[in-house]
Amino acid sequence: MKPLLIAVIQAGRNFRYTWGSQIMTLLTVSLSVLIFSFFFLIYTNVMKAGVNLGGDLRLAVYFEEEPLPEMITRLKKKITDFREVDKIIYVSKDEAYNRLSQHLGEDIDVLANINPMFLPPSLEVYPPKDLKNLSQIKLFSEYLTKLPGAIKVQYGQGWIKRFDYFTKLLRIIVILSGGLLILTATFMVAYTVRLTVVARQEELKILRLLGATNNYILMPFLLEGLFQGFCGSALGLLSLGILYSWVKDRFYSPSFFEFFEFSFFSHTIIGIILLASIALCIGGSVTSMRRFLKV
Amino acid sequence: MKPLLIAVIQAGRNFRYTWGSQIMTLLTVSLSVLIFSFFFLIYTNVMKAGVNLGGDLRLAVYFEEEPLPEMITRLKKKITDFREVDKIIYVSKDEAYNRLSQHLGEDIDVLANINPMFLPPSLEVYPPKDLKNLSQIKLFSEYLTKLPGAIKVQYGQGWIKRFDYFTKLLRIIVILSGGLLILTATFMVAYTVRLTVVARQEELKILRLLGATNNYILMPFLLEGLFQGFCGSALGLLSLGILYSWVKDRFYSPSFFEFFEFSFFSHTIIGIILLASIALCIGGSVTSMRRFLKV
Amino acid sequence: MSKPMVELVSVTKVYTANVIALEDVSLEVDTGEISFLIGMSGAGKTTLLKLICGVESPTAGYIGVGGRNINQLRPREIPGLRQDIGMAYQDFKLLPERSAAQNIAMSMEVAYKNTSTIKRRVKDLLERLKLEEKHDTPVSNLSRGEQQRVAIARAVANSPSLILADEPTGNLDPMTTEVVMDLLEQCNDAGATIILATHDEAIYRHTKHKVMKLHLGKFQNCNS
Amino acid sequence: MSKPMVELVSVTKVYTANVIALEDVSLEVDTGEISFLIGMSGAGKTTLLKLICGVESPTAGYIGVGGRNINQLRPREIPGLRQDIGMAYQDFKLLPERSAAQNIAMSMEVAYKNTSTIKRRVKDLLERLKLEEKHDTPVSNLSRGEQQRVAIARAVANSPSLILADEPTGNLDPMTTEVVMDLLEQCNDAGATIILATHDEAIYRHTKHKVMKLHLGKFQNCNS
Ligand SMILES: Nc1ncnc2c1ncn2[C@@H]1O[C@H](COP(=O)(O)OP(=O)(O)OP(=O)(O)O)[C@@H](O)[C@H]1O
Ligand SMILES: Nc1ncnc2c1ncn2[C@@H]1O[C@H](COP(=O)(O)OP(=O)(O)OP(=O)(O)O)[C@@H](O)[C@H]1O
Ligand SMILES: [Mg+2]
Ligand SMILES: [Mg+2]
Repeated sequence: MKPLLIAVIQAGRNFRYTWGSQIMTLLTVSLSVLIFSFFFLIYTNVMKAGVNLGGDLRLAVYFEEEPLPEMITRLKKKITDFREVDKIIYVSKDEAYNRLSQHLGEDIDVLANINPMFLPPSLEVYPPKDLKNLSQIKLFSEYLTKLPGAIKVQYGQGWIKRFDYFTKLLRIIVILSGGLLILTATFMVAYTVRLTVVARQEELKILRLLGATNNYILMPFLLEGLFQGFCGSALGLLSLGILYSWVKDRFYSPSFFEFFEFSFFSHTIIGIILLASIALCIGGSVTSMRRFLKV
Repeated sequence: MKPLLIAVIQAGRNFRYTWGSQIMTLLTVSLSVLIFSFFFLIYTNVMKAGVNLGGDLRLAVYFEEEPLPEMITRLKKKITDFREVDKIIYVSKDEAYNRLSQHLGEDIDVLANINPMFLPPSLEVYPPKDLKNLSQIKLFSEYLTKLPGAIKVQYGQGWIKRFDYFTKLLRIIVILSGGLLILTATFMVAYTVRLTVVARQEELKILRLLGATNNYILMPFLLEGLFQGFCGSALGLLSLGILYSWVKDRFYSPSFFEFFEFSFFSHTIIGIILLASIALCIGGSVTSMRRFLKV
Repeated sequence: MSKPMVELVSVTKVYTANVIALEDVSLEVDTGEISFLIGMSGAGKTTLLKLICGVESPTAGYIGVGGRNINQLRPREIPGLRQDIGMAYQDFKLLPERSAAQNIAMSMEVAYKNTSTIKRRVKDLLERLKLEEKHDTPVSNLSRGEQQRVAIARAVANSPSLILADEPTGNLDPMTTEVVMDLLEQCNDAGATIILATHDEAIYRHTKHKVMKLHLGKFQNCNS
Repeated sequence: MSKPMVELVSVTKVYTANVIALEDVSLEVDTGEISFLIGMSGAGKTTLLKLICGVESPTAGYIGVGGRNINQLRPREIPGLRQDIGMAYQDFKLLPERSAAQNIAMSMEVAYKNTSTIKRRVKDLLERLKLEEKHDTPVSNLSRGEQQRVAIARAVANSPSLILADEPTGNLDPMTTEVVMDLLEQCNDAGATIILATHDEAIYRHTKHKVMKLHLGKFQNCNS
């Protein structure tokens, strides 16, 4: 009879005798995978969220006088030399006035007695999506302030600062809780697997006394680890998927997801999580069993 | 000899024989309390954070023409009638011009050839700190738009909207992870306590056979639960305190805490957490032991 | 005539449909008596002893100990009954990591006996059973025969009025068997009623005491 | 003369400083022989058997089984040795939740025997030991004597060339003892060497086989 077949039979038999603790292990693995992947999902999405928020950023450089066209070209070059940007738009006094009147709409008459030339001309700089860090923005803005003829740079400093802190806070929370949770999950899986082995230590000792080879003892545990790692993490990922779509349905509003573009794991990452938890379960049992194999 | 003294001796003896699993239980309780209180702390502080952000809110109501002083008083009354506010400041055209020139500072000459009267007069409304909900702000703003003579209400809509979603997201994360974690913590404590009892089930059975009373069997477990619940949660809270002050030191910058006023638990809440975990540990062991008491 | 210490009337014990361990068994053991319970392996000896000390409950029939129906006791009365019955189990039921002394002490500790009394009694018993050197040895490190003696010591330690010894000499050589039997007889002299299940012919062959023989769950030609 | 199956030369086993279980013990058991190991409780019989099957290692001395020094085997050779030695432990070492049949099968399963062969052998052994009705009963639901027979059945199931039986009849009545002894003798006829530790005088009193007596860890006046 082939050893593998025997191992399968043995694993099946073991399951019949210890299904309670096996299901417990499976649930523990599921819960751990759920927790871990939940935070991983949030972490990756939060990191992206910062980028999206930064995408709306616009720095307006106001000038005292309308610069000459060739001056504008030079200014644009100076800016792009310092840092790559998405685009730069020149807004002349006229355009600024047009914009304001458009903005006011029906209330255009407010401007009736106003000199259309009172608004300063400006260069609107749209930084690239990856410029999301407050200190980088500050640096950029300081550079822009020093451009010849520039009198002021505006970019909603107050709000951006707040946003930056908010994002920072969110990251601290996500990282700390992630760390805490991964600690917990590892602890739980290690503990549960160890207990499963301890619960069967009597059986293992007897098998050793009867002359069982290492293979004979290890194989069923490997199969079990494979099974538990796979089913456990599949179950955990499935729960996360359900949770994810529930949250998406529940809190969905187009404007919400305009800012936070949440997305689920790619197939690759799902595969990696499955493999990692299988490896963890198998590694866990084999490590806790090592001392029995020496008897 | 007094039963209590015997129970203490017994508990001490049990500890000598099962210190491994007892320390495991203690650590589990600590970890669970740490996790739980960590999220509780974040939750309470995040709820407060929303309030502080709302505190900086200012709605500016622009008017076509400068209203007469008695009209201003009536407008103010209309506003306070609709909703309590912190303060309302009237900004006349002159003042608006002054502000702009102050704002521009040295660049005051930009305004040289501008009619100082081009800026519209406005009423600046500072809503109370508890107005932090986007829909409430919108409602308020709509009301303000309908004030006689008002042409426009401004309050940084875009940013506020974003903030609102951001806060919402943070709350979803905190609530979901909190739920997940409390589930995990409960599961862990229950599981560990059950395992401790199972590990000693042989001893309990023998004690029953020898004629031990329920009291004799229960007392040491009660003492153990007391000890583990107390030490475990104390350790958990201590770790949280250390983590808290580490984060505070590490990320401290005055402007950061201007927005997020983090604070630790009050003594009352610490007391409640301690008591709750003691009750949980004792309840847990007693529940898992019940079936042995029937033998 | 005094009331019988142990009284069984038409007791039947069915474990599972096809395992009828005892069938319509009646028996009476007087206070202060020593009785031997013999019979083939699987005849039901252990089952009978377990019924008497209330560890198993009968499928049918009456079991009285000290005149009380033990199957109608209230839950809070059971510990008292068990403290007054000393049972040496066939599989010992000792705690392997605890020392010999601690295992023996357990039966007195649950009765809230005085610590110094316990210590003295344990030491005395260990000496009598020639285990004085094993006082602090964990039971798992004792030889099987030594463990058996610890189990017997625990059964008699609390000076119960009824001692049930299930195969108390199965792992003992003839000399040690004698030591154990001496101890049990001394307990009997001190007033304890003893029921002793055994296979060891040497013990019961020439005895003056009652010998009851179980066969397939029923009594066979008891002498008396 | 054939090579001795078991050979001990000046073997000493010290558990802890003050527990010297065996002291300078030498012994030789020829292939196909039956030997009895007797001695008081605590004399070191179990220790001696455990040394022979390699469960304990000696403090000093040489132990040879089938001509090989078992304390110099490489780790991967140990399972093979153990499969070829059938030991019936004094404390049985059975798995309580598994059925009698499964417990017996274990010793053949670890040797990767054929399933149908295992089934046949288990059934045959249970019948011979009068346990055919207990085929599927969990061992924890068997009487002590029934468990003992399961332990013996497991020891002989894989047809080992060396059988070590530690007190195999301690929980058995004379009739069942005879059944067990018949089984062991059959194994012996089939070529197995047997060492049997026992207290039961009835077994070894009139035997023609070698009787070795241990006393406080040393051999005393062996007959041969
Ligand atoms: N818990 C149980 N569940 C099912 N059957 C049982 C249980 N305990 C004992 N039996 C069966 O009841 C019968 C009597 O068992 P008991 O232990 O009373 O025998 P015994 O006379 O003590 O035998 P031994 O001398 O071998 O100890 C046996 O056939 C046994 O298999
Ligand atoms: N694991 C151990 N650790 C320490 N001492 C031990 C251990 N096992 C046995 N001993 C001691 O070694 C001595 C011999 O034990 P052993 O089990 O060999 O005796 P035995 O002849 O089999 O006795 P019995 O007839 O009672 O089974 C005893 O004094 C025992 O207490
Ligand atoms: Mg019995
Ligand atoms: Mg022995």
